[in-house]
Formats: sequence, structure tokens, C-alpha cells
Amino acid sequence: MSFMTYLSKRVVRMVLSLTAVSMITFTLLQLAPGNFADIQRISAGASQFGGAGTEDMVHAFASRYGEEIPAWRQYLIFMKGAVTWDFGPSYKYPAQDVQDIIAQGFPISATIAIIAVLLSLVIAIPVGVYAAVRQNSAADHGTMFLITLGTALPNYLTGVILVLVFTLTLGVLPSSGWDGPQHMVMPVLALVLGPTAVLARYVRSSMLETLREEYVVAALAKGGPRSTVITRHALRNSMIPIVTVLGPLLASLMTGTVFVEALFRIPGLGLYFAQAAASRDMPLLMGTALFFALILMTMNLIVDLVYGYLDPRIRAAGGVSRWRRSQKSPQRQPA
Amino acid sequence: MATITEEPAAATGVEADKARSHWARAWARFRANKLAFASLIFCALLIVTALAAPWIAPYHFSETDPDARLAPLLTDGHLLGTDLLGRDIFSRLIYGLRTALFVAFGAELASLVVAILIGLSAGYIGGRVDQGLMGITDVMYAFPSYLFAIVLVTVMGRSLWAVMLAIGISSWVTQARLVRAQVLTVKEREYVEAARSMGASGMTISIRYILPNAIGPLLVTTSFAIPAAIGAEAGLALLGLGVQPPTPSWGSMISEGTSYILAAPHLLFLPATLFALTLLAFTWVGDGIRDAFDTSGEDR
Amino acid sequence: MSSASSLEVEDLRTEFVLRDRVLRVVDDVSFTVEPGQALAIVGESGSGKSVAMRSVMRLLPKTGRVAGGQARLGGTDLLGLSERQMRKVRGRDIGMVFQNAMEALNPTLTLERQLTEHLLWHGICDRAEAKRRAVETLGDVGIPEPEKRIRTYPFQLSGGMRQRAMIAMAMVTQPSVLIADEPTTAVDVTVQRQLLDLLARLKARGTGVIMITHDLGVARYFCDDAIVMYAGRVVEHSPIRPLLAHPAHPYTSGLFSSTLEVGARQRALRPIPGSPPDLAHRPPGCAFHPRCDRAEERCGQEDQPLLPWSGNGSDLVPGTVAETGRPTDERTDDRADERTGRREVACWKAVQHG
Amino acid sequence: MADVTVRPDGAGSGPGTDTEPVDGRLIGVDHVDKVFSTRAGDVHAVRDVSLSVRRGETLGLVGESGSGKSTMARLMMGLMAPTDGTVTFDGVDLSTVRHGDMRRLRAQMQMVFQNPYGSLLPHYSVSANVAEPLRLHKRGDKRSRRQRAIELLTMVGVNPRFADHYPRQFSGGQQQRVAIARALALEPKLLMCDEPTSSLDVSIQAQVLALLDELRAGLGLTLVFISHNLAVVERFADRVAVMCLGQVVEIAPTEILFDSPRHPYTQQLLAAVLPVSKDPLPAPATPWQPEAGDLPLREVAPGHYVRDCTT
Repeated sequence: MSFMTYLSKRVVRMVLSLTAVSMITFTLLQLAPGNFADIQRISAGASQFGGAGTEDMVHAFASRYGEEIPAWRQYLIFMKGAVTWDFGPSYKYPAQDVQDIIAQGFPISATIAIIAVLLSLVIAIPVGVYAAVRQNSAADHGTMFLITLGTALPNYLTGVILVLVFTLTLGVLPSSGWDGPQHMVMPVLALVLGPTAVLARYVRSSMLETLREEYVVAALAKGGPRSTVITRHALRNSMIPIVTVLGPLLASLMTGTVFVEALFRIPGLGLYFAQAAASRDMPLLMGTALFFALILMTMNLIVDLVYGYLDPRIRAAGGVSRWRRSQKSPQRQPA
Repeated sequence: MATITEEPAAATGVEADKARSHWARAWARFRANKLAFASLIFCALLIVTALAAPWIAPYHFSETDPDARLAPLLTDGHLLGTDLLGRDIFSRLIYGLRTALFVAFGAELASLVVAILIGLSAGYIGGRVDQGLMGITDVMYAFPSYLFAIVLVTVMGRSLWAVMLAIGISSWVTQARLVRAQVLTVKEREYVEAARSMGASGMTISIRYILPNAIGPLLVTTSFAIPAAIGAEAGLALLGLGVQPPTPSWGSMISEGTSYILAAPHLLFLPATLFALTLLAFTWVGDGIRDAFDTSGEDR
Repeated sequence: MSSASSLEVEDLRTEFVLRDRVLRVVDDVSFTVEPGQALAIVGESGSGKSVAMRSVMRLLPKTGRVAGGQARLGGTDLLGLSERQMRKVRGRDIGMVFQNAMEALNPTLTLERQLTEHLLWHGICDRAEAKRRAVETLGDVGIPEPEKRIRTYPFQLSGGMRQRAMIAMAMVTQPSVLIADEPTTAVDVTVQRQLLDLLARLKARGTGVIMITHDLGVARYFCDDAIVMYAGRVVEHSPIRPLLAHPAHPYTSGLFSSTLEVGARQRALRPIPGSPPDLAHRPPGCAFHPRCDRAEERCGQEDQPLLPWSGNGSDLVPGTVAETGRPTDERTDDRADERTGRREVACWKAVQHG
Repeated sequence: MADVTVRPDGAGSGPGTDTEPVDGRLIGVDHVDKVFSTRAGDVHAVRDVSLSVRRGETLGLVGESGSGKSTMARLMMGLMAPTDGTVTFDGVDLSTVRHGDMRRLRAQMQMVFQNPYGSLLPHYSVSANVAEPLRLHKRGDKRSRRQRAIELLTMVGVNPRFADHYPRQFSGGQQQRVAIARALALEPKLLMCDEPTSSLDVSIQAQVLALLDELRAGLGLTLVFISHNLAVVERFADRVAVMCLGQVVEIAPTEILFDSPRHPYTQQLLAAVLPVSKDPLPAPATPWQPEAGDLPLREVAPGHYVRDCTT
């Protein structure tokens, strides 16, 4: 199987998965009590003390958003547009098309995510390697203790603490909004702790495993300086499993961590998604959900490709999944 | 015959004089880990407290005391003060714990059962069953997990069960993949072939032989999933998607606390601290379990 | 660079420091490997043979430490060198071959990288020259199309070829001593012969070889001398042929009668009862006495030092050693003759009978 | 292969089949092929193998890695189905046996594996391991099974004092004894030994061989003994089949095969053996390149079959 066949098979699977995701989301939305119009009426009613004309408003909404036609047709109409990357206008923000909202929100989420992941890599790799090389020393235990703190604390809690310190106590950073680098500091810091902890753990355990390999001893037996052996022989091979964690991690951060975006009032994609779900804004919800799934699957594909680049065994087999499967059959096949 | 029944102990080929199963050995290692053991005791205390909440908490969580709104710490009758509506913080913390643990354990238990069923059948049966089941998990995996939770809670309403289901659904996918991977690894072991050659059925092999040997890593991820689920519950509450008030949740308490951070800092600090401690304790227990099952440092 | 020099190990002692106690894993091991000679270290798993070699290379796991003794290579005590100085010895003066090339070669680096990097680390030559030497060595070990194969990854080679590539990796710096840790255990018999013949050519060029093995046939085919290890100690030290013709120590003779041989159907199979002790439960006195059919009370009480043994050594004629393929260089032959008379055994009963 | 399939006993008589009296053979393998489909293409692990195992004999199967000898073991045990050809056990064609019956049939054929630790259930004590086949085949109650397990452990030389220990706590040799005890629990007719001593130390290997030797005499077992170690096979087998690239290249009674090997591959294998005491030491071998062909096995002397080869 050539690389192109492999790639096209992956793409077909992605399209199937995306279809499934859209169906699930749509079904959930249909099952939800109330539709966009109801929600609007309730909130409008709450604010306007049941002001007149709400019935008309509902009706207007319903005909405008096609909520009177059968659900399956609504779905088909939406999907027809979605194929050409046209999700139509949002219910809640009728002036904007959903794809434009995505185009606005995603760069914000992605910027925070990429900075956070890069930063956490920069911290996690040396920390993990250090802890592994010094396995069971006080330094290792100390580092891992701090790391546990990082994994255990959810990012919104870190965010709250950061707001407390930097905004309320020191008053040096703005607590909300998205306007310049000073707005980036706290969200990134809040996001970076978790991934750093996760990555450092992975690096450490992967490194420990690699350090036990005989080729590391063999490299030392050739007179390799310890640092060279660790970086060239051990680290490279330990990074291979890390890549698999990195993909989903980056994807989940890129699609916006709702909690942090909500806390800092950042107009990222996650925030839009949460709002869309709450207000039953079908096009926005469907659009963002599909987009998230697309990002996640693309990331997984990239991970597989990078994985192949890093490990020649996989490159030779033509893809991770095939390699893993081939590990099961011919090698273990009784001779 | 090379019988060695009456040989000196050093040459019997038996390493220790006491029979010890995997579990006994893992438990001994866990006991030796002081931090993990202390955390386990703390977690056990939390669980007992949550179960006995109605007897321990001095007030019901929704009981208001109009005379003591925003009461500070060590107020007479309200050890940890009261919130804006005059509800006893101590009681609400305990009921919040109950919510958190109920949701977390319920969600993880459900996801564990689903994961074992799906992972075991996919891994052991293989072929089309595997492809089909893994196709489903792939789709679920493509759904960013917390977003699924958000949709689900929005759709089902903010009941305890909805929150539990939302969290459970987002966590079974990883677990199922892990079970399947474990089963595939264990399936390659010689004892599975040995079992087949003895005439064991597929059912016996998968449940009696494979599952017990695949469960160690599963236990480890579950133990890490519990604090994650506690965190997720609070996170949803923070977004206003947790359990319906007035049922207390640490997330909503933290959320309220942030609003009164200057007027009544204990409204934030108490739930946040308890929350962080709980997460840490459960994580350390998980760490301990992982180390207890990790035999990579030994020759076998 | 490394001219032929001999490796002399004297009273090597290695310990593992565990949480609650210290285990003596290698105890008073002494031997000499001269240029162009091969020494077999024979023993079963857990006898300390690999640990002894890793002690000489100073590549022990973290819990291990050398507690005493010397390992002189051309007069320098390796055990007294700083880590920096020792690094220059590893790979340049002493090469190492492992049991399983699949594990000892890095799966993600090409053969070129793995065969040239230590030439560069030791500053032996520049990159271009290193590559030339690597290609040449790959050709020497019998890998066809070495210019092409050098660009491949280890997993792209067959088992036998991988093992050759690993030997080439150890040979490329032309070390004066080669430590081979069961280099043929994982390969088929026909490949084993080819690998041994390959190593014999290396020996003929003046490299001293230490071959760790549990296969008496391999030891006899390839080696000149042998030490037999049991529970961390040397129980017998002898030229290989008299050792197998007339094993002196009860353990050696037990090993011999446990070994099946093609065409020796008549020889009785007499297994040694029991299993080797793990070092945490080393029996007092002679560690072998619980399994020994000749043991007396005294064996369980006192340590058995290595004693000179001359029994049945006289029937060895000079010249038989030449069959093992060692060069018929006069000087080494003289030494071989000298050595035929020197046998040591750690068993007072054997000494009495001998 | 029509002449083979119509006969219930599966005894064929085409070229390459050694013609044994039907009631004398416990296992009959007739023109068996096994092809594994891998992503890298088809691997022909076993091609056109015919042999039989007589009741009470020990058949040795030697060959280097990749020769297909372990696949043969699994085919004979009915653990995998041949791509072509038939395997009979006690006159029953294994391909016609239904799933449930196959499990009952398994009681009569048991297997000892190369890696004893890997083949024992790690979470069961050794006595539970030995009793497991009895439990699977619903023999006796819990107490009687344990009693039987302890008897078996004693028989193979494992101190019953350690019956409740776990496999991990035993040395490799002791684990293999436990595995043998387990294989004998159902009193099988056939014991399939797949490299039973290759992972053991020399002194332990000898013990296990001595034990197997004693057991087969005492219990009247039929053995198939697979090994790459020629010396072990020579000592242990009554007849030996040499496999190379999935084919049997030579079958003969042990003494004949070792004293006068006819096939170049057998000769090469024997020449590569390094003697421990015999002189002279062999000269460096000139390797013969094996290639899988379609040439037939020919009987060169009574009971001595050699595959034709082009070189």
C-alpha cells in the first residue's frame, strides 16, 4: 500500500467520522427540551417582563430558521452547506456566518493553545529527562511532587488563583478581554500547568523505559559521553511515544478550553460553543462541533505521520496502525 | 530421578518462602508508599463523610439563616461561616463533597463497565467486531470530550444523573481503548495459547485469564480518572452546567466565591482548598497504585 | 592507536547495594587475557559472569559498585580511572558485543551512525574516514554490499546479519580487547559457526577476546582458556581442553555431564540436582555444596580458595591447541605450553584426589 | 488429495507419505500446507508436509528458526487449521471435529511450551495452574483436584510445600516442571514438547530432560519433541524429522539419521555442531543454501526418507 492509498483511506475514515459526529450532535439537539426560539423567548421574557409580541417573535424565528420543517430536512439543508464550508448564519448572531465566527474565534484559541503547548514542552522535556536520569533521588521525588500538584489542579482553579494574585492583589494584569499580549499571560499560564505536568510525566516514564534498553548500554560501552548518549540515543527514542500524547493535547487546547475562556472572557471558540449549546443555536453548535472534530482528527493524522518520521520501523511499514498490527502477526508467528 | 523434594531450601528453586499473589505484592508495595497510604486514608475519610453527610452536616444544604448572611469564619453556630443567602458553608461543603464523589464514582464505575465490555469484546473477538466497536470509539474520540459533556448536560437538564452521564461518556472512550490494547497484549502471551491447548473456551480465556491480567493498568487509569471526574463536575458547575442549585457543588461555590472575593474571601478559599486537597489525595492514591503495579524495575 | 595489550583482572569484587543489605555478586575473580587469546567465562545465569564484565567496563547499574580489585589494561588500572578517562577506554580499547543485536542496536539510527559515532567521539578520524572504515568493517564481517547496507536500519537486516553488524560496530575501532557476552546464543547453529569463525579472524589479528558463554562446545571451539563461575566465584581456571577432558571441580564435571553432545549417546546424562542459588541466599562455605554429591561437612563450613591442580593435566600434548585456529606464532605457543600445566580449582576434595 | 479425504483414518499413500499401519499411528499429517497471510505478502510456513507419529514413540522435529517446526506443532495440536491437507489424531480428521468436541479431544493431547513462565497463569498458584485443566474438563471436585495437583507436583519433583506459591516465585526449571505437571493432569495420550528446555540453564535442562525421559517410560506417552538442539533430539527421539523452509527434508530413525545423514541440509546442520569432548574439532563449514522446492521425499532405506534436491 502506497502512502497515497494510506492517506486517502484515512481521509475517507475522517469523512465518515465527521458525518457521525454531525448526526450525533444534531440528534442531541433535537432531543433537547426547547429550541432556539423558546430559549430566546424565555430570556427575552425574563428581561422584558413577558413583553407583548413574543408569540409573533417565536413564529418569526421559527419560519426564519426553518424550525417548522421536519428535522431530517433541516439536517440535510445544513449538511449541504457544510460540505462547501458554508454553515449559514448563526441564530444568535444573525449578522455573522458561522464559518466567520470560527475564523475569528479559532485563531485566538489556537494562539493560546500553541503558546501553552510550546511552553509546556520547553519545561516538560528537561524536567522529565532530569527526573528520569536521577531516578529515585530526592530531586526526582521533589520534581514529581510538584508535577502532581500540576496534574491535580484544574486550569480554572489555577486561573482563579492567578486572577487573585495578578489582578486583585498586584493589579498588574487585566482579568478579562482579549486585546494585546497582557491579556495572554494569565490564560496561557493557567493552561500551561496541566499539559506540562502530563508531558513531564510521560517524558520521565518513557525515558526511564528507554534508559533500560540495551542499546543505551551499548552506546555507553562504545565510549559515548553520558549527555550525548542520553540526548542522541535515549531522548530521541523516548520522544516517539510523547508525540502520541502531544496531538490530542494540542487539539483539545486549540479547540478552546471553555473554562479558561469563560473565566477570562476571551472570545475564543470554546466560549462560542458553550453559548451555542446553551441557546440551541443549531448552526453555530453544529459548525463548531464539526470543526473541533476535524481539528482533532487532523491532529491525529499529523501525529501518525510525525510518528512515522521519527521511527523508521513505522516508516518502513507504512503507517503506525499498520506497523502496530504487523507487530502482532509476522513477528510473533510461530516459526 | 532428579527428585528434589528433600533438598536444602537454597536449592529448591523457590525465591521466597511465602506464597504471595500479585495483589498481595501490589498491596505491600502500596503500603510502603507513605504518601499514597496517607492519601488513601484521607480519601477513605472523605468517602465516609460523604456517605454520612446528613448526620455530620449541622444544617441542610438549602437551609438559610437570614440573620447571618455572609457570616465570617468561626461565627457562633456556623463554624465556617455562611454564604450570601445565609447558608452554612460547612454543611454545603460536605454536601458538595457528596455531589462530587457521587458523580465521580458513578461516572467512572459506569464508564469502567462499558469500557471493559467494549474493550474486551473488541480485543478478544477481533475482526469485524473489533473494527465496528473501534469505529464507534473513534467517533466518540473525535468529539472533544468536555464539549460532549456540555451538550449533554444542556440537553438533559442539570440533574445529578445527567452530569454523571456526561462525565462518564467522555471518559469511557480512553478506557475502552486501553482495555482493548491490554487484551491484545495479554492475548499474545503464551499462557493464552496454553489455555487454548488445554481446551479452554473463549469465554473462560477472556474472563478468567485475560481480564485479571489486564486489570492492573485499568485500575491505574481509573484511579486517575476519579480526580479528573471530580474536576470535571466542578468545571461544569463553574460554567453553570452542573447540578441544579440549590444542590451544592464545589464548582458553583467557587464560582460564587470569586464574586465576593474581597468581601468574603473564605467563600472562595474554603471550597477551593478542600477541592484541591481532594484532587491531590486521589491523584496520589493513583500514583501509589501505579507504582504498586509497576514491575518494570524487576526482572519479570 | 591501541597496540596489543593484555587485560589482567585481579581479585575483582563487585557488590550490589540493596535497601537492606549488600550482595557480593562477583567475588575475587582473577584472569588474564593476552593479545590473540580467547578466554571463556563459563557459567549459568546468575553466576556473575556478565556483572564481572560490566565491572571491568565500569557500566554497572546504579546499585552496583566495584568493591575491590584491579583491572589492568596494558598496565593502567581501569578501576582507578576517572569517568572521563574511562570513557576513552570504552569502545576504543575495549569493545563489547552483546547477546542480542536486536536490542543492542538502536532501532532508530542507521548503521552508519552507529558504526561511526564512536570513531568521532574518540577523535580517531574525521567523518569521511569514519564512514570509509565502517563500510570496510561491514565488508570484513561478511555483509554483502556494505556501501548500500550502511544506510539501512537494524530492523531491515536478518538476525544473522544484525549480529554481524554489531560485531562490526565493536571492531571498527580495532580495540585490543573484545568482550563478547553470549554472542551466539540467540542465533542458529549454522550462523553461530560463521560468527565464531569471524571472531576467530579477529583473534588472529591480535585482539584478546573474552567470551561469556554457557555453551561448552562454543568455549572449546573458540577459546584457549576458561574460568568456570558459580555463585559469583571462580571455581575452576584452566586451559579449555584439559578442563573439558578432565573437569576437576564437581560443578564443572556436573556441567559437563549435563551437556548433551551429538554422537555421544552412550555418555550418561547425569544432571546436577537442585538449581543455582540466587545470590541473596548464598550457601555458606562452598556455594555448590548443597548440590554436590561429593560434599562433606567441611564443604559447608569453610570457603574454598582456588588451589593449583595438576591431576590429569599431563596428557595434554602441545599442538592440540593449534587446532582451535589460533595463530601459530611462536611466542604465543610457548605461553600456551606454559599454561597447560597451570590449572586451579576451588575444591579441596578435588585437590586431594588430583 | 481426494484419496486422502475419503479415508476416515486419513492415511494417505501418495508419494512422500510414510506408510504406517493405520492403527499404529496416533497422529497422521498428510500433505499439509500452512500459509500465513501477512501484509507483507503470504508466508508459506509449512509446505506439503506428510509424517506420522506412532503410538508410544518419540518423534523429534529439528530445524532452525523459521523452518516451520513450531507451526507444525500447532497444526498437529489442532490449534490452527491447515491451509491444505489433513491432520488426524487417533484416526479422527481434526478439520471435521466441531468446536465443543475439539475441546474434549484436547484432553488427550497436551503441550509443553518453550517459555514456562509465559505459559503458566501468573495470577494462579502453581497447584491451581496444575488443577486448571481438570477444572476445565470438569473432573472431580475442588478438593480432589487440588489433591491430584499436589500428587502431580510431587511426581515432577516440585516440593508440595510450595503448592500455593505463584509461578513468579519459582526458578525457570521449577516452572517447567509445573508446566509438565499441568500437561500430564488429564493423562493425555500425546505430549507435544515445543523447545521445552531451550530457555533453561544447562544443568536445569538436563534435569528436565531426565524427568521427561522418566515420565514417558512410566506413563507410556507418545511424544513429539521439537528442538533446534540436535544433541537433545538425538538423545531423546526414536525417529527424527528434519525441517527446512517449511518442508521436511529428511526423516529417519535417530541412529540412521545421525550416523549417515543423506540430505545436504542435514549434513550441514550436523557439521555445524560444536562438540564438547569429541575430536577433531570441525573445520569451518561451507554453507549450503537451502531453497524450497517441489521435489518429492524418496525412501532411500527402510524408514529413511530424503527429499530430492537439485544440488
